[in-house]
Amino acid sequence: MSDTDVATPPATTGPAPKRPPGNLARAALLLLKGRTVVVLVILMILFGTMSGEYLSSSNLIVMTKHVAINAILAIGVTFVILTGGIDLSVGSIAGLASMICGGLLFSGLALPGEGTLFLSVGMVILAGVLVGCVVGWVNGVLVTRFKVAPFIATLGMLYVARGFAQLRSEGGTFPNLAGTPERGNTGFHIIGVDRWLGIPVAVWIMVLVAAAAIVVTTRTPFGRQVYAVGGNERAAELAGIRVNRIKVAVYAISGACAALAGLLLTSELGAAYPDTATTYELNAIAAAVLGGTALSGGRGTIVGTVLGAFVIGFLADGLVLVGVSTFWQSVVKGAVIVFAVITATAQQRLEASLAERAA
Amino acid sequence: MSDTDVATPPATTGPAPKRPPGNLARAALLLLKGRTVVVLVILMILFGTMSGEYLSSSNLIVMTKHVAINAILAIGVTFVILTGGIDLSVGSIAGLASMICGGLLFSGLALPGEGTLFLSVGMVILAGVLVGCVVGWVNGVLVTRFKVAPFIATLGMLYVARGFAQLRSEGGTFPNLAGTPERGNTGFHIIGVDRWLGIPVAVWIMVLVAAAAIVVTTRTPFGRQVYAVGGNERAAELAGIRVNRIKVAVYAISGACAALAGLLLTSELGAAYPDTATTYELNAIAAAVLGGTALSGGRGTIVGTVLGAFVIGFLADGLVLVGVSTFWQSVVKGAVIVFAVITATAQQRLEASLAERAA
Amino acid sequence: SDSEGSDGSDAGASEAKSNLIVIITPSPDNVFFKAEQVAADAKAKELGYETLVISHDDDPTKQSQAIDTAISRKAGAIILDNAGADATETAVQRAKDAGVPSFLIDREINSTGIAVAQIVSNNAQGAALGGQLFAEEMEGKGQYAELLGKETDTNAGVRSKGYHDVLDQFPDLEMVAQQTANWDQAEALSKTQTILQANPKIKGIIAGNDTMALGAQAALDAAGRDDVIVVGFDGSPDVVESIKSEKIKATVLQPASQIAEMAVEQADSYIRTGQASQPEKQSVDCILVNAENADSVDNFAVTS
Amino acid sequence: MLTAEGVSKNYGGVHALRDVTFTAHRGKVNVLVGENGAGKSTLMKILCGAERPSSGTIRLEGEAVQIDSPRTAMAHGIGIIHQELSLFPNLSIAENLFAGRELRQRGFSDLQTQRGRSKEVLARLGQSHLDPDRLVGELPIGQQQLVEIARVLLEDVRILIMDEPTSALSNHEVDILFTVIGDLLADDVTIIYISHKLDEFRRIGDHVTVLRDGRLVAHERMDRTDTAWIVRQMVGRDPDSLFTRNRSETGETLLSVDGLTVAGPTRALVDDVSLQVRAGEVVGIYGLMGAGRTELMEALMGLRKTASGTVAVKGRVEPAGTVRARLAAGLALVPEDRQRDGLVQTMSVRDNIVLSTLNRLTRGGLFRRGAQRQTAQRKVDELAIKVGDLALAITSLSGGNQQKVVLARAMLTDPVVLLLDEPTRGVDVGAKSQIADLMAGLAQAGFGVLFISSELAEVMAIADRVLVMAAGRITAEFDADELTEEALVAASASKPAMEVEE
Ligand SMILES: Nc1ncnc2c1ncn2[C@@H]1O[C@H](COP(=O)(O)OP(=O)(O)OP(=O)(O)O)[C@@H](O)[C@H]1O
Ligand SMILES: Nc1ncnc2c1ncn2[C@@H]1O[C@H](COP(=O)(O)OP(=O)(O)OP(=O)(O)O)[C@@H](O)[C@H]1O
Ligand SMILES: O[C@@H]1[C@H](O)[C@H](O)CO[C@H]1O
Ligand SMILES: [Mg+2]
Ligand SMILES: [Mg+2]
Repeated sequence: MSDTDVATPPATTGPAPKRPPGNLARAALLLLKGRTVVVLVILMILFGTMSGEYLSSSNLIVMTKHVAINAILAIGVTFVILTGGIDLSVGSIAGLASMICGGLLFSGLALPGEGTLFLSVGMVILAGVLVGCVVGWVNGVLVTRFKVAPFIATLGMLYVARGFAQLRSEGGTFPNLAGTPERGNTGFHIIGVDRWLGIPVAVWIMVLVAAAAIVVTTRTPFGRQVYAVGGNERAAELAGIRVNRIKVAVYAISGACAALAGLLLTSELGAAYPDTATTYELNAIAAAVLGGTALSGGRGTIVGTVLGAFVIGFLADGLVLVGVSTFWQSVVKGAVIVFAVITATAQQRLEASLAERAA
Repeated sequence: MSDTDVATPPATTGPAPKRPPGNLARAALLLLKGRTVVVLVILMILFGTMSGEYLSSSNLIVMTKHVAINAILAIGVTFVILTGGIDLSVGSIAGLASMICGGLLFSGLALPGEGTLFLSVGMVILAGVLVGCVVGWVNGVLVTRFKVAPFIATLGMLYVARGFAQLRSEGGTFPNLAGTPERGNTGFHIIGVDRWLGIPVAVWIMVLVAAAAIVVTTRTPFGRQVYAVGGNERAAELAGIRVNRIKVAVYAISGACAALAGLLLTSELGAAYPDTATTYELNAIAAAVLGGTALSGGRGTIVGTVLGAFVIGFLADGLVLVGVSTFWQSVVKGAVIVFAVITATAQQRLEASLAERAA
Repeated sequence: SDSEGSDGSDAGASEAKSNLIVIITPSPDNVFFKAEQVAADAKAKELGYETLVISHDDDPTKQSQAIDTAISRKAGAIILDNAGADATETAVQRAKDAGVPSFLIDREINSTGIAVAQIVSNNAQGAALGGQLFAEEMEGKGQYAELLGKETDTNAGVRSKGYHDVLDQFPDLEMVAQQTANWDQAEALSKTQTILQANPKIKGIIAGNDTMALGAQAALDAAGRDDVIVVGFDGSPDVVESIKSEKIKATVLQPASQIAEMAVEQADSYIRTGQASQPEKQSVDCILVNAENADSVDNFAVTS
Repeated sequence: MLTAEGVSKNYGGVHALRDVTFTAHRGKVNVLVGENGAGKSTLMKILCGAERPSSGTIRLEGEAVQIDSPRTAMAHGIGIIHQELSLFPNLSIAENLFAGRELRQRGFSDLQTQRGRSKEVLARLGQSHLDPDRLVGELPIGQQQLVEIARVLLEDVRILIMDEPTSALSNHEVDILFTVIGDLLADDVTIIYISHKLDEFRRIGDHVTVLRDGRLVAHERMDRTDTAWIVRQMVGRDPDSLFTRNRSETGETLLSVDGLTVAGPTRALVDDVSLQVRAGEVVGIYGLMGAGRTELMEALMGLRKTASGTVAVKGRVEPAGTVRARLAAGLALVPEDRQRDGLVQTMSVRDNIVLSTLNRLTRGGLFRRGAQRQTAQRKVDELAIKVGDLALAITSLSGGNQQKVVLARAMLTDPVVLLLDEPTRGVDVGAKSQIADLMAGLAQAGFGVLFISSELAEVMAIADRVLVMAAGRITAEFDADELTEEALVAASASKPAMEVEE
């Protein structure tokens, strides 16, 4: 796909047309670089004027909570895309984790012989994230050891994980995850329902995940190696980077994030159903792309991805809030995605031509 | 993605390990090449023994009819994948076409001023396919002229087309497409419901589409150029092949096939609803991949794709028929997809080592 | 439940009177829900309210976010046809805590005291009617199949039970297949096709709702089987048409529009008085629709 | 007669061509020579519409023509055999030959005729045994190059460009090609012929044009020139003034390779190679393209599986054979193709330099503030890399400076022995001598240096000792004082080399 990817090196698109040198171009470039922010701001002003509530702190908080889920998914996916891969299975992984934890809380762990064991909420959450991690790891192994294209490997996993999610309850819902004191498994609602300092815990979690991801991608060797693998795998190999390890790692990270997102959803609903987060993978990938992550790998930032998630979320909620037919949502969303990528290409071209003039 | 793609040329995976020469390897290769058939046969034997009905002619016919829809979608998508692209929008295009035609048949075309115009069924179908063609063309333009990665361009279109499908009826269903004699628009049921020589018309249509596609891919310059573009785009450029035209064309073809499939679905159901064929794109891609089409482009056959569609369809129906929990379906499907690709890689390796010995 | 009502009222009263009613239903691609939306919307406007119509497509997550929106908009009331009993309660509770009262229609939830009202059609009584007529049409014997609705929807269970309370009394009626088609027309189509394969001798299909009945009928048409009795549930216009053209035998009409209007009226009085005018659990009887009275049916109501 | 007037071409920061005015005489063989990276291929790409010039005009028989795509070039009767094979591995030979101009019959492909014509043209190239239906991907690159040649023979071209058409051909195949060229000349076809093989192009050339560092430096009738003249024009000055020779004392043996063999598609790519590199020594490997030198380097670095043989650094055998292990053992490779194997194009200059040694720049798992910049800056100063801002994209640097960046990364791993594959390919003359100085400097600093070069003048000037490779084997070894061009050329073309791809 990379041939026509946003990251296409300008060289292959022939000599860039000469432009009048200087500030105008630079200004345009600046605008393009910050396009996600620009779009977000425009959205907020637009909807803000259309509906009084839109910018009310209470609504902003609610919208941010909705964003949190997709943002966490998208952050995980970003790691994968940065290496030049793709992860279509995150939605299903979220669903699987949701059902696993739902089961653990609702009906516990049937022990061989005597009775059933109920884990504490902390343990349950840990279990869920672990499951996501393992499923992601399997994706990674398929991609590296068995040389299956990421698209296929994770497409297969999309079906498999969803299937297991449904099998966990034969398609049913785990209705009540409140738990009971005597079972010592109360408090699952905390992560999805409760607030701390007036901000939903889910949002705090997103902030933590984002912060961690930012540090990892920008301040650690691992993060840099992720970019290197995506930028030029052969060069990475020659530079002594363990390419396969890096790849497996990013899929595991993506799986873990997906699971976490699934748990937040579940906690918010107070019930676990097998279709949790169906097709969320598309939203997550969309957010990453909107944020400027290139599917060809090597380019992109966590901050961008989070902004992308905000654009998608604030757009959707805004349209609902002002009572625009919800059907326009998908139209607008699709248009915005494509538009964002087109501007990304524009940016690349502009940068290239500026570089050329600089030389 | 191509780095780990099934089509990775053996050269880059390092010199293939030496194996004891000879027939065993060749036999294995033969088996691998025919794997889709092999899997299909195994499935039929398996389910045949489990349920008497499975291999009854009537059941085979029904299953084949189910296959027809996905096969037609997959054939279109195969063209795109052969050029190294991807089309995620086929499901939505099918839905859009369904709603357009549903509207034309149910409420007709509101003319400026006097009354509404009702087109004949033939015209309606033509209109639907045309719409698909145009939407596909837009995909192609985004990919070629605006250099948007196929994954993104068609992801955006996935949302946009679906949105318009819903907007066409504000989410509602066009319940009755029978038409009336006085309106001269009866007979839409023919393509989806009726039979000819005991075989559903839908199946005949699939056969026609497949035949046409086979001829085009194997016997026309255009077809070979599609393979050329997917095999080595730069070289195609240098060989004077109009790469962009080819690309636009394949997306248009894919769109047209998608629309056709959508109409068959609609005719069979006797009603048009906006969610027609949601997520079918995944099934279509899966079928192509199962049939041995490489996502990196240049490798694959229509026959393979059709076989892939048969495997997926016969598997799903079989599981239902023998009363296996439907949830196992997704698990098995996912596993089969991944497995198929792993064997594809195995085939490539084997071929390489054989070629090496031949030389 | 009164005490519950007044609880809500304190919360409600503490807010400035809101002029917004939020209507949340499953996807309008099922006419039944379209009718609910239209009726509720019209009634609310008639009573001078501003409305916001959202469909959750039977996705509890979407529903939860829609309810968040209602809360943000400080809605006076929520009219809700929910996305599954179990996955709904938390969200409705959240609305209540925020002082936004919910009026459930069509589908119940398992606990009381969270919503101000739960107005549903009498599914048990309706199912009895449908089952009775199905048994008669089948002449008390032969193979039949049942298409179940969404497991997460209490109506699915209630109706199935209602059917069987009648049908199981006929020893010669044999159910050879029972599959869920999730209220979905397309799914009903393919499920019926496979059922027909496994059981060619089938004489009747009884469906939990009308969209599934239509799907089943489509499958029968495709298979050229005009000898199979189909009975649905809802009384949707499309099925009524089908009955007139002697395809589907009968359906059980739910007064969808009426229920929606009732909910809006009660919401209105609650907003004004801060009091629940009716007990929480309310049910409206259903009416059997077949060839006899099909002509007098219009938009989920019998205009005799 | 074809003329390119005042043609210039920039790639990002790289000036591939600077105001070149080139003339190809009608019905003659116009030879174009120049060192690697001189701009030959770029000029040809412009003539055949594969690239558009940044400025300049092209004239056919006097009048200016707009060649903006391969199609228009073909329309003007210009055909080209590209240096880097541009074939479709997934298609058959016949389909490759007719790709883009398939024969039609009532709209359908006329596969029958295509096969027939393919067999003819293959026979013309002495490949009658090749089945036109075979997949090109299965052919050894020697035969792939012949397919590439056959492609143009099928068009009726008036101007035929051949960019290093013989790089993977055996001498026998080369002879066949030359007879074909003879026929073409008889039909008044103009030929532009690019090659690095002096003996070869002196055999058939009528005119010779020399490019250096993107500029046209000489144009002459072949019979008015001699080898020395051509080499002088190519290199620009007397080789020895250009390159500083390493004069340092040689010490202990740092790298010793014993019986190294790499299996290959057709034959061993590296065939039982043994060699030593001592401290303070600069060892060159000379050979024709396809000799297996890159494979040797890649095997040393752990990039290729070795069938047999041992690699010992500082007397300790390194068994693991992974890139990391070899890096740790003290080897570092600067690859031949920096775009493909060296640079991470999406990264900045700084990030490219420190890529191999990230873990040294951390405290508590996180990068130390400024550590990367300081480290990178130190190397930039040390190697005099021309770059304004370390944060600039690597692609904005010129070829030579890009090469130095890769070198800087390698040196940061504190190697004992540096492996340099064509370190001066595609860099301008100035940068060349700088890189040569660096190599000498490294030797003085006690490193061992093993480098590949295809340029006679260069190896002869820089290396203390030269190993010659042909067809995967080491066919000769010379000390600097006993070196002669003739000896080198002879050894590189020795018997095995002729067997390549046969
Ligand atoms: N696509 C490209 N992007 C950036 N730089 C390029 C590109 N193609 C060529 N160059 C640079 O342009 C210069 C000339 O390259 P060119 O291939 O024309 O040299 P050449 O004379 O053909 O060398 P050789 O003898 O190795 O083929 C080199 O410095 C090369 O690095
Ligand atoms: N992809 C390939 N498939 C088959 N044979 C190959 C391939 N690449 C190289 N070879 C063969 O392997 C041998 C070594 O090739 P290579 O060009 O790397 O040698 P080299 O001496 O490094 O050439 P150069 O000096 O141009 O780097 C040659 O016989 C070549 O034909
Ligand atoms: O009662 C409604 C209708 O039957 C609808 O058709 C499906 O959902 C049920 O809850
Ligand atoms: Mg060249
Ligand atoms: Mg080499």
